[in-house]
Amino acid sequence: MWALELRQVYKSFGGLLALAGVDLKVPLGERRALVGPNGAGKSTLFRVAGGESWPDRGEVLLFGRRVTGLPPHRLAQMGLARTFQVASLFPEKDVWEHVVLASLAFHPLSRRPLPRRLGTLEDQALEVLERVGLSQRARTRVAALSYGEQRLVELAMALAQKPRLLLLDEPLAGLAEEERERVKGILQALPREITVLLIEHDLDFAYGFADRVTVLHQGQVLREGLPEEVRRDPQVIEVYVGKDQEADVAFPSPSSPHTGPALLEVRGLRAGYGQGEVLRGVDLEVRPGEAVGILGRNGMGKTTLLSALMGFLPAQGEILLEGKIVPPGTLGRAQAGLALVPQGRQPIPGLSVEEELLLALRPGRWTLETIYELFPRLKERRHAPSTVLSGGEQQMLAIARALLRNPKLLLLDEPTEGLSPLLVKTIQEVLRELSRQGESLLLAEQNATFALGLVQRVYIMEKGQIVECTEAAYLRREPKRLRMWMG
Amino acid sequence: MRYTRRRFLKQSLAVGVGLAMGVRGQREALRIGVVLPYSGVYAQLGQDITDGMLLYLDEVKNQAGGRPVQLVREDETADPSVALRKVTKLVEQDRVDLLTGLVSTASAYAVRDYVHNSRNVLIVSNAGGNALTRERKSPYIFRTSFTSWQVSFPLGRWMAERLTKRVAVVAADYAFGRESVAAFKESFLAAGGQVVQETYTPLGSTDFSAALTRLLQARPGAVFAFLAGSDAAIFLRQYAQFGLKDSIRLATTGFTVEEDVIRAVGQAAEGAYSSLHWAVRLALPENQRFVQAFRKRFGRTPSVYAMQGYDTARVIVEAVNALQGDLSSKDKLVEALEGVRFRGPRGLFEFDTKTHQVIQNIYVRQVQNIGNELANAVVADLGRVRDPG
Amino acid sequence: MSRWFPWLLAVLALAPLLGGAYALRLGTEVVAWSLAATALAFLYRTTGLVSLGHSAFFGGGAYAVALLVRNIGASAYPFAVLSAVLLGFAFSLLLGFLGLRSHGIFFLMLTLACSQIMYILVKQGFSGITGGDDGLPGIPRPPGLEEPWAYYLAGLALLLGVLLLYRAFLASPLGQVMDALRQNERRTEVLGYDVRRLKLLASGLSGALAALGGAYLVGYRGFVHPHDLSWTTSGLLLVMAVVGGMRPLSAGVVGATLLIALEAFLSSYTDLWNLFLGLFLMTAAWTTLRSRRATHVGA
Amino acid sequence: MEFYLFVLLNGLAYAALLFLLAAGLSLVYGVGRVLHLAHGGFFMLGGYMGYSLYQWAGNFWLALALAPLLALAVGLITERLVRIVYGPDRALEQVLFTFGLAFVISDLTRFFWGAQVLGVPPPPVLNRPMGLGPVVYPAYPLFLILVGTVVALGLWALMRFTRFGLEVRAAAGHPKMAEALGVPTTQVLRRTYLLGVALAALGGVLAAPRLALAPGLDFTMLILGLIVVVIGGLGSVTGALYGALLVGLADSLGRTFLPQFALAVIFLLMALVLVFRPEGLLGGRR
Repeated sequence: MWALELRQVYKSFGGLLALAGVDLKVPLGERRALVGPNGAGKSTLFRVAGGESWPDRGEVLLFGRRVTGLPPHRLAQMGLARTFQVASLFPEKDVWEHVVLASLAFHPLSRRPLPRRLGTLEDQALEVLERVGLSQRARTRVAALSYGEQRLVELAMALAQKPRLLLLDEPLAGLAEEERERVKGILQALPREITVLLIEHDLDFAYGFADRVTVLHQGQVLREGLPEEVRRDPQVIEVYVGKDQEADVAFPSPSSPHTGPALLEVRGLRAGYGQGEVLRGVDLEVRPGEAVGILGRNGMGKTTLLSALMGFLPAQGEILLEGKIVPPGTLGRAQAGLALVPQGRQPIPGLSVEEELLLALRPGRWTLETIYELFPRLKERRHAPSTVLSGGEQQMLAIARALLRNPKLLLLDEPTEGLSPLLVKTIQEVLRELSRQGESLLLAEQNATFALGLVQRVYIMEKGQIVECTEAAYLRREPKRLRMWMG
Repeated sequence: MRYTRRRFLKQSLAVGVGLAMGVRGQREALRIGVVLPYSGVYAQLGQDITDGMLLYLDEVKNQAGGRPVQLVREDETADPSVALRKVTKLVEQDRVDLLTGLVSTASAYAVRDYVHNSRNVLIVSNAGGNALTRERKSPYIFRTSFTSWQVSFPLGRWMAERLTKRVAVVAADYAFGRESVAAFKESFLAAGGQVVQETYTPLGSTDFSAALTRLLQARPGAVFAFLAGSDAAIFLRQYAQFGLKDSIRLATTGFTVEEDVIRAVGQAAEGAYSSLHWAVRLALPENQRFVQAFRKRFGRTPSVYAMQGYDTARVIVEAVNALQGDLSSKDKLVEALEGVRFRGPRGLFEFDTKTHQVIQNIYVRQVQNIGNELANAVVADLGRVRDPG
Repeated sequence: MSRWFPWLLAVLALAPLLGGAYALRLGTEVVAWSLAATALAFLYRTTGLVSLGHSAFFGGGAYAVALLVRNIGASAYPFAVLSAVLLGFAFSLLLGFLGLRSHGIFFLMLTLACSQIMYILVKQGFSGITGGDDGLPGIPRPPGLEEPWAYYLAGLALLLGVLLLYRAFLASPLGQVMDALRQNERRTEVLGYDVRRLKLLASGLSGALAALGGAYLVGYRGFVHPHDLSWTTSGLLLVMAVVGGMRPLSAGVVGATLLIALEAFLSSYTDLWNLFLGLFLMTAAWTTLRSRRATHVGA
Repeated sequence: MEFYLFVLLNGLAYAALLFLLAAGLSLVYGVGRVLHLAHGGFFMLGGYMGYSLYQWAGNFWLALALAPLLALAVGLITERLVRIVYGPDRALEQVLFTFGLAFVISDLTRFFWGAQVLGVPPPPVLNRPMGLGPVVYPAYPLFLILVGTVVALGLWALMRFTRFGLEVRAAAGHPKMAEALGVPTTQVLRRTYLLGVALAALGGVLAAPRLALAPGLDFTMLILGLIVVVIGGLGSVTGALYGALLVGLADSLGRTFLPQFALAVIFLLMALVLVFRPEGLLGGRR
């Protein structure tokens, strides 16, 4: 009997097909890891398995019973518990109340309208908090916790539900080193009766923890098997890290060593969501005409860094563009010459392709014509609403409209996310062309090979800090060194 | 607006005078509690009635039975429960000697029980619901305005005899409207008339084209309409726009084509017949004097509501004069009020001792262009009308 | 703030007893409106839903009691009040069911629509039964509570009881769950709570409490009028709850006292009292924003 | 047969007025997530200003042109006030603030123009019934339908083909990304607010000859405006247009066949739409 079974599940949002016929069977008591690059459909699969969104086609079975279309609380009653990638908690409640709420769900007391000391439940809650190491924070309001501590509350709530099937959505992301070790310990110590389905980008832990591993790519199961086999499978590596390009392709030798005053200088940048501190003092710089890469595994703060640069979230620290302090808001920075190609492409609902381009257009080198030459596909699709474009087309649109800003510095956040290898190739050629024409680029990317074929200098990011700054050429020569960081 | 500030000053002056008199050991001021709508949809009626009262009080130098008169004003608002609360405040906190006012019938019904049980004298200066004179009358409640029956009943017979036997009815769907239509039909059908179509429109409608379209279909000899305030203005204007003004004669009660509505719609009201207990051009000496005095004092033509305020003040002053200002006994005050009889702007004014409702003449008027000014000219006097009670 | 607050309430509550009939009447009206405003605040506190249609239950409860008592007689008061509360519960449950999928401004407009349909039906639909827009006068006082001060004290006790029950409910497990529901509906459902059933329960209780307020209102006033069902009554109830802060236990009571006192005081001194009421609402919104920004907690 | 033509024309004339009122209401919500409950006040203000201009100039067309500009001046002041409540998840404060502002405008209007019922006669050329084939129908409502269509097309073109329209739709669609592409969203919100105020005032002036100007008109129109935008879907001009047409026709049908319950018909329509489409006809598409 399977704990969780997905049969030919399809799910699409607007133009994007997130799940394209997924089959998944997780036997009782098994620990299954679900891995794959960003945008592969992992979170969508979790939402479908958890009953939060219903599949367009296909069936979901929980402990052998058909549950497609049932509301989430019915699934929870059958023993399913889950944590969320972005902590989803009750801002006005204390930590211990969260855990009590979790264990109260199926307790007869939950329907009691008169006050009652929940003695036993409270003790159990404190015990669970002890396990996750939050006992001293039990009486504090959850809004005052750090980002990592909030993720621990998520885990504590899931454990308190005494689940038979546990869905863990990146439990280690955003945790401090010491917290990561504690969570790893807890997960390892979970009783074997609990079936676990885990999404985690820390592949070392994922492969170590799981009995079997399923690799998801572009909404389909690419490979499934024992961790060791899957890890060495060349197909998986290529999807993750990019094909090991031999040194055959002549890399564009940088035209001239980039000297002179820095275009962009960042000193001691700290930022995060709410109390949680994701960026812990980042220093970097980009010289005019240079293409710089920021590499690092997922969840290390690459997107937070670019969002902070663009002013999407409050941040402390100094950001200088051409020696001048950038204005605080997003609008000011956009006018000062920063342009962002955001993660997930973010098309603007209600506008057509050409309208988005016209909206962004600022006088300068790039004009509508030159953009259409660079992206002929966009010219064909220019009257289509931007939200119904395919993933690749939306990516081109995001780059095109950023270029039409004629920015001083182009920020790109994981432009290859969820794209087919062929599309990744075309995007790389386009970006190389831009770099050759002297555009300054700051590229945050998980696909190291893609980035290395493009940038001159590389920063490696690990848990919200820059840990390494080297020449891209050096990393190209030393794939071992690269893998050490990228895992 | 000028009036508010001036009236406010005027008001405080009256209080000042009243207090001053009080201080010098003279008789204590006669305090009259006035509950009228000073905000919301009926604010204009409240103001007209108050101006009418102030005009008469000026004429008697603010004296009644040797005592200075003091008006204590409260806002009735559109909510009957607020009206009841204000009446309680006036009686228990401001210790007024008697009450007057009330524009909306619902508010009158709301305060009726309290006023009756606490034996306070109330002189209603507008609310026209029939019940206040019939099943829910009270010895302590008088009315100087009208009952919906009084205004509409005589018109029915007159229309059947003089205009047409085939009539279509359009009325606002609220108690006042329905009572007026019932009274109209009572006499109209009795005189051999036939009602070919009845349409009730919600109070506060902003568009009558549908009702007018149905009228075009029914092809009546004439239309009897009962609407008030902004509904009347919209209806008349659309009645003209639909070309009905020239093809089908319109008859209403006076409220639908009062001077303020004529000012708002102008030509659209021309030719409309209406029945009411007063008209601006009523050729009575008392009326001419009243209209001139009001125009001089307030710079605008008085409305029927202003006339009702004027008469109400006179009723109070004459009753208090009859008692030489001694209001200690409620029953004596009721008797004095029953005895009030005078020739006012509307003609002979007297109370029906059984129902404490005014007995008055009802006139048929028509909006005519006299000396390039549109106004209601009297075309017939339907004689003394007494509410059956 | 909370230490001396109960004492202030006690003084305020007993003041009308010394103030004579008008103050008593004002106080009784404050109690009735407080009950209904607390009901509206309760719905927000437990589900996050904001209603612009609570006049349907407030006025509906008043009409139910009025019709029953007028026809059966004053002795039927207990039965009338009980059935009013049950009707309030049932109608609000139905409205809650209809609005299960809607949120924010759309739920607000759904409640407005339902209450206005009821308003028009009472005003014009069944004027034979409901007295149309003249209202229903002549409603006797409940036996034993004819004296204004007795009626006011009974109301005060009722209000106090309701607030204590509300406080106990908030401290109860079920109350905690519903408070969580307001803060994060999705998370509450994923934890295993049937969110739909909780929202229906909250709607029902809120409707019942508002109907109770209506029943208490009509008991002393002696008449009921379609204005009690109009959208302006719903608007006033909502403004009372919001001015009271929506979330705290005393939101309804504070809001009702402030608004009724303001309206009673202002309208005796100026015709433009709505202008000052409007300015008061604007400043109230501005200060709540400023205080919220000061204590804004991330997350 | 022409009876149904009348019902249709009455409905369309009413829809034209509702559209002018609702367009601004919907756009301001779309761009700034602000529910402007004082919008009915500007409709009434436009009517009263039209009345005074007509009294002063004696010419309806002049009044029609100038009133929206006058209302715009008032709009500049109130926009500065409403700016306090701009921003996300402030629904309660917005309701309180704009509801208060509506009271202030309503009383100030009564203070300056008094409480009488005021009217503006339709311009002479339109003040007579028109022959429509075999049938006679008043000219003014036809003029209203014409103006309504012209304004609807104008707004559609403004949204589709101008820079301003593009920025409005971008700010409504994805405010954060729009700002990253250089769209000054607060500026856009200000201009949308003023456009909404001018449209509402224009609606008020056009309505004056058809309806009567009296205290209470603002809140009556506010309720109708909210119904239109909620039925049509908040946030876009097309939403306001669909809503206005639906409510206008439903109202006309209601008045013809169920005269007493015309308003109830509209509320029933809105309740049904909200039960089956909780985000209005056009759904959440802002």
